[in-house]
Amino acid sequence: MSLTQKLINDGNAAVDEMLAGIMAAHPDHLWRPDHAPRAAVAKNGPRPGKVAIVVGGGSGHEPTFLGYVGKGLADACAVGNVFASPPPQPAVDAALAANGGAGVLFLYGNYAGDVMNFDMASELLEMEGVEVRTVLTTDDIASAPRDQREKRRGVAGNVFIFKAAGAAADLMMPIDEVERVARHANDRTFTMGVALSSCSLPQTRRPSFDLPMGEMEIGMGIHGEPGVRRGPLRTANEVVDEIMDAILAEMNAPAGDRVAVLVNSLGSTPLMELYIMNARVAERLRSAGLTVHRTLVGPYCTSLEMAGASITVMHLDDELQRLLDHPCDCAMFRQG
Amino acid sequence: MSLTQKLINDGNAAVDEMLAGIMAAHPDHLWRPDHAPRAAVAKNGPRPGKVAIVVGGGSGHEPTFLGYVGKGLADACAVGNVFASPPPQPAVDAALAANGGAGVLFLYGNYAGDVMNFDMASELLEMEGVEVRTVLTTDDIASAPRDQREKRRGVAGNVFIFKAAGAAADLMMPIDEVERVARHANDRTFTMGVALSSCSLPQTRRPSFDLPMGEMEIGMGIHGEPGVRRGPLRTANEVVDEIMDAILAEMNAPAGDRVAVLVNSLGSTPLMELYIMNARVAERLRSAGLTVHRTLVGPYCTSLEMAGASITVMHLDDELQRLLDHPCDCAMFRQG
Amino acid sequence: MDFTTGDLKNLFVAMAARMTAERDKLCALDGVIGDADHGIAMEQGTKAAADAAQAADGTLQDVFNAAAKGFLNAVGASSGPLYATALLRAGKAAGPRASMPRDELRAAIAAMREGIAQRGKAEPGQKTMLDAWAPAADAASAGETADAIAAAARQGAEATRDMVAALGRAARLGERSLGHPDPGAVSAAMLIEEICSAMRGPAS
Amino acid sequence: MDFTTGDLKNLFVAMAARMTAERDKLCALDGVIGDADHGIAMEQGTKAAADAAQAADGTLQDVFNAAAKGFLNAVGASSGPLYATALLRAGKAAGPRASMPRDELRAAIAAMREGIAQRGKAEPGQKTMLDAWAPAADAASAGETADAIAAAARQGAEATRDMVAALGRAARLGERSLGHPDPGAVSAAMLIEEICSAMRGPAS
Ligand SMILES: Nc1ncnc2c1ncn2[C@@H]1O[C@H](COP(=O)(O)OP(=O)(O)O)[C@@H](O)[C@H]1O
Ligand SMILES: Nc1ncnc2c1ncn2[C@@H]1O[C@H](COP(=O)(O)OP(=O)(O)O)[C@@H](O)[C@H]1O
Ligand SMILES: [Mg+2]
Ligand SMILES: [Mg+2]
Ligand SMILES: [Mg+2]
Ligand SMILES: [Mg+2]
Repeated sequence: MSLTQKLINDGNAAVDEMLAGIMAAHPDHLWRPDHAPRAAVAKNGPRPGKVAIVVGGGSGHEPTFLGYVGKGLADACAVGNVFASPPPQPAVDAALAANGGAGVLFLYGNYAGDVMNFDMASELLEMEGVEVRTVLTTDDIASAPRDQREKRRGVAGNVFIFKAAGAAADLMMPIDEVERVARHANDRTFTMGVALSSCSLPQTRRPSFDLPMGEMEIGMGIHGEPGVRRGPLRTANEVVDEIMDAILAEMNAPAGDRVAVLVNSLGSTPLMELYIMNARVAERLRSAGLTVHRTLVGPYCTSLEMAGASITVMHLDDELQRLLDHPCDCAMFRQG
Repeated sequence: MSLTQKLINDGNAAVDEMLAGIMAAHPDHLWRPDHAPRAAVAKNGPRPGKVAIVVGGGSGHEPTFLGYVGKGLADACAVGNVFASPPPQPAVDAALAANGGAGVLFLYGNYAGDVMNFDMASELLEMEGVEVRTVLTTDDIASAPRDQREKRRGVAGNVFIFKAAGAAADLMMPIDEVERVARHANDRTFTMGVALSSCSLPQTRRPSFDLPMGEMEIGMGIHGEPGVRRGPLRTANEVVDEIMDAILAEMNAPAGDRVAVLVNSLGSTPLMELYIMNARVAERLRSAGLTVHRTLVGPYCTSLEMAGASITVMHLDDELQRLLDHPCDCAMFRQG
Repeated sequence: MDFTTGDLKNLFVAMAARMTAERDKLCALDGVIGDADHGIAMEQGTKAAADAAQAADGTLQDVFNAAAKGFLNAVGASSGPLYATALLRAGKAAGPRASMPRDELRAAIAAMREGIAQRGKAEPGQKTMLDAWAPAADAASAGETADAIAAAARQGAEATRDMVAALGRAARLGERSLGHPDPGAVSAAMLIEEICSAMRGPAS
Repeated sequence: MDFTTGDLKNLFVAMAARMTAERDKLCALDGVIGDADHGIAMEQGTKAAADAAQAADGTLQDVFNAAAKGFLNAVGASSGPLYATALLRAGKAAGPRASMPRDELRAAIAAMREGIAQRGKAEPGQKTMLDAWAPAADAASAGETADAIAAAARQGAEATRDMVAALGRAARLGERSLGHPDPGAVSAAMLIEEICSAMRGPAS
């Protein structure tokens, strides 16, 4: 079988070369501490008295996580290998570089590997006298039943959750408050996705899984992990309806409430398809009596070149709405 | 042969459904005149005394063209079918909606179909007493020899050229000046791309062309038109070197000059690969003695789900640099 | 039996049916040297032309004009302005009449060729649809039979295989365009076949 | 003949060679119920462990510690903390000695199992690498032969086929994880084979 088509040099060097290219492109937004090539820190943002938001995870989800480092959002990021949690050291380096003396919030998706590595980083930081809190994102409603929310994965909802927590920290809220906001944002954020093709790792350049033409994987994660079930590929409206049925049931929002929406590409699904989906998402929310306060559409949280999409809905309240509206200026995301 | 995997409803309705989804997502940025569903106009931007920048072309290149409509950039856009120039009417509608009495600049890529349709629109507008100028973008250096620059295609360089002209208009320059800026920006913008896979139209859902694994198409357009030649797929650095050799030779910039760079995905090539390419682009520019003033990396001008990438370099002078730095606020692109 | 506005409306319906049937073939031809959408443009354009013609009242010219506008607005692309201009010219040739002798469809073919050449700033030999329309128009103007006109169009389309494109998307391909017929010329020959079939009179 | 720091360094080299050879197979297994990268993690981790071990001076414990740190920093992921903790525990078991009786590799296996169970908060039966390490450690603690320990590990890995995953990525699959072996258990059995082979003494 031939290798998948990629513009890379050496699969093992892909993450480090990507980082070099990111630093070359965004010198006004990002820097890396000496001797910590896998930690990226916001040029603007971290400051004395401010809680440091440190995000991170495996590579291959760009612009998540690096792209959300910047003023008003995350302060620093620990970068792992492709689909692999970073080891503790970059998380420690990122936290120390961003630390403003008001505590550090580790905020990342709920995966076994990330939890083990970030927990080790927390222990190391606490040994250095840095106060560390951890909030895991668990927005993927397809990844565990409702009564086991804490077992769910964190996926594209990261964008809204990071945004809310980042704004809270930028507003100089104390660590207790920032942690509360992050948990609250996570509690009110719901995502579900479908995959239409596999991705392939740069090291192997083989499809991570087989997905025959004409089929889709429902409840797909963002690492090529299988979803809940496989079924025939259906129309955009049918797919949106299945996802929105699930999200609306979970969210259980009374008519009149406001939401934020993210229609996200898993990689190779183009904007045309995402906007076709969004037309239906908007229709479904309207008929549920909900007001869309903000819509993001595009590749915000990806799985390399996987085809597919996810829909995220954040159930807003006044606080979350204000935090989402707060300006931010990151290498790959700007607002306000 | 089975159909390509797409999240759509009906191929023939794809463009109109996409537009519905765009309008639902970006009500603060875009509106459509009644009875002109294929014309999108900036909510903020067009105003009395300001030259109206009207861009347009086929669909399937999102965020080009619609995404660049907004304050500080284009004022309106005419939307065609997939890979098909819009007919004259939406261009007329877009121009009339954006017209501030200071003239209209039609600014679009050089394709036979677009030229015929926009020229018909110009005639119709002139009959209504609206002054119309036209500037064609011709940045694709692979599409004709250097001495036939006027025959070249307009591709991802559109982003920089639209940006410069849009800023000039936003600064209330008169139509002669805006036209001059657009031509000047086009003259100094150079793009070349490669494709690693075909795309497929929503109506047929068949690959537009065959590209065997292990090969790439060099000098690819943004509609699936074949490039200059086909060759074995090479490493990112080799591909970048071939493109940069061609661009640097054309651009012929003395050491010490400044440039803007766009490393663009044709659709399914993910950020990881683009940033790996950018690491090499930055290296090549540095060793040519050139300073990178600004770098954009991402899917800025696409061909549906085609895999591949293009590199655009704009050779800056003080004026172009100032215009690129000018703020803009569009549905799919923000700056400043 | 004269060629009436009703016959003209039927001709557009026949063209639309033909383009629907040939859509994927035309897209595949366009995929080789263009952007793979020519079949879609022709299907949508002829369908819109047929619908607009159907809804039109008035003379042959009115019906041609309505069809032109329908084609143009549905399609854009290259085919839109080219065929819209062609149909406007054909309408002018047919004039404000309720019907005309079937023979005068020859003049319509010649007028269409003129419209395309003018709108596209095209000449024969540049590997475009004109390479089917021009020989067909020459045969029509020379008073040849419907069969001969259709054959001239088909041969013209076939001959584009050996041309290097000088206009349109394929012009960027240079020598790589050799060996493949021009999709616009192939669809043109099909449309001309439909016109020639109308020229022969209604199937009895 | 005792097991020296040199032997330990060789063991890490052997593990790295084994993981390089098995990389694609392990990735394919991980692709079915995980994210297809387990072979990469194990290849990179064992290579970094071997390199760090090679560069380390000092006792068995020092070499184990260096390997642990090398593995962890190269990999992260799930395997990184699990094997780093396992290797630190093995180092503690081996202690600050220049060498030890080869038999004491049994204690190292038992220590590694403890480290993994503790770091992963794992129990046998949850379809993880522990399902290879636990039976191997039990066999080792019971004083069984190298062959028997390796066989226990392989059987443990094979038995994960019939388990529903309760930890790690595959836990989200529920019943869909049935019928496929856990990649971490499969690679664990391979590493245990390499340890058992070192336990038998150098090939003469
Ligand atoms: N300037 C021109 N004059 C005449 N015919 C042209 C010209 N440019 C393009 N064509 C014709 O148009 C055809 C392509 O039509 P179509 O695929 O519908 O449009 P597009 O090229 O915009 O995708 C070509 O095959 C060619 O026959
Ligand atoms: N909590 C845990 N305890 C023990 N082993 C685990 C745990 N979580 C995951 N594993 C093991 O890790 C393996 C996956 O490793 P790897 O693919 O390298 O990491 P990741 O899942 O982060 O991609 C699984 O097959 C399983 O054996
Ligand atoms: Mg992984
Ligand atoms: Mg086209
Ligand atoms: Mg075409
Ligand atoms: Mg894995």
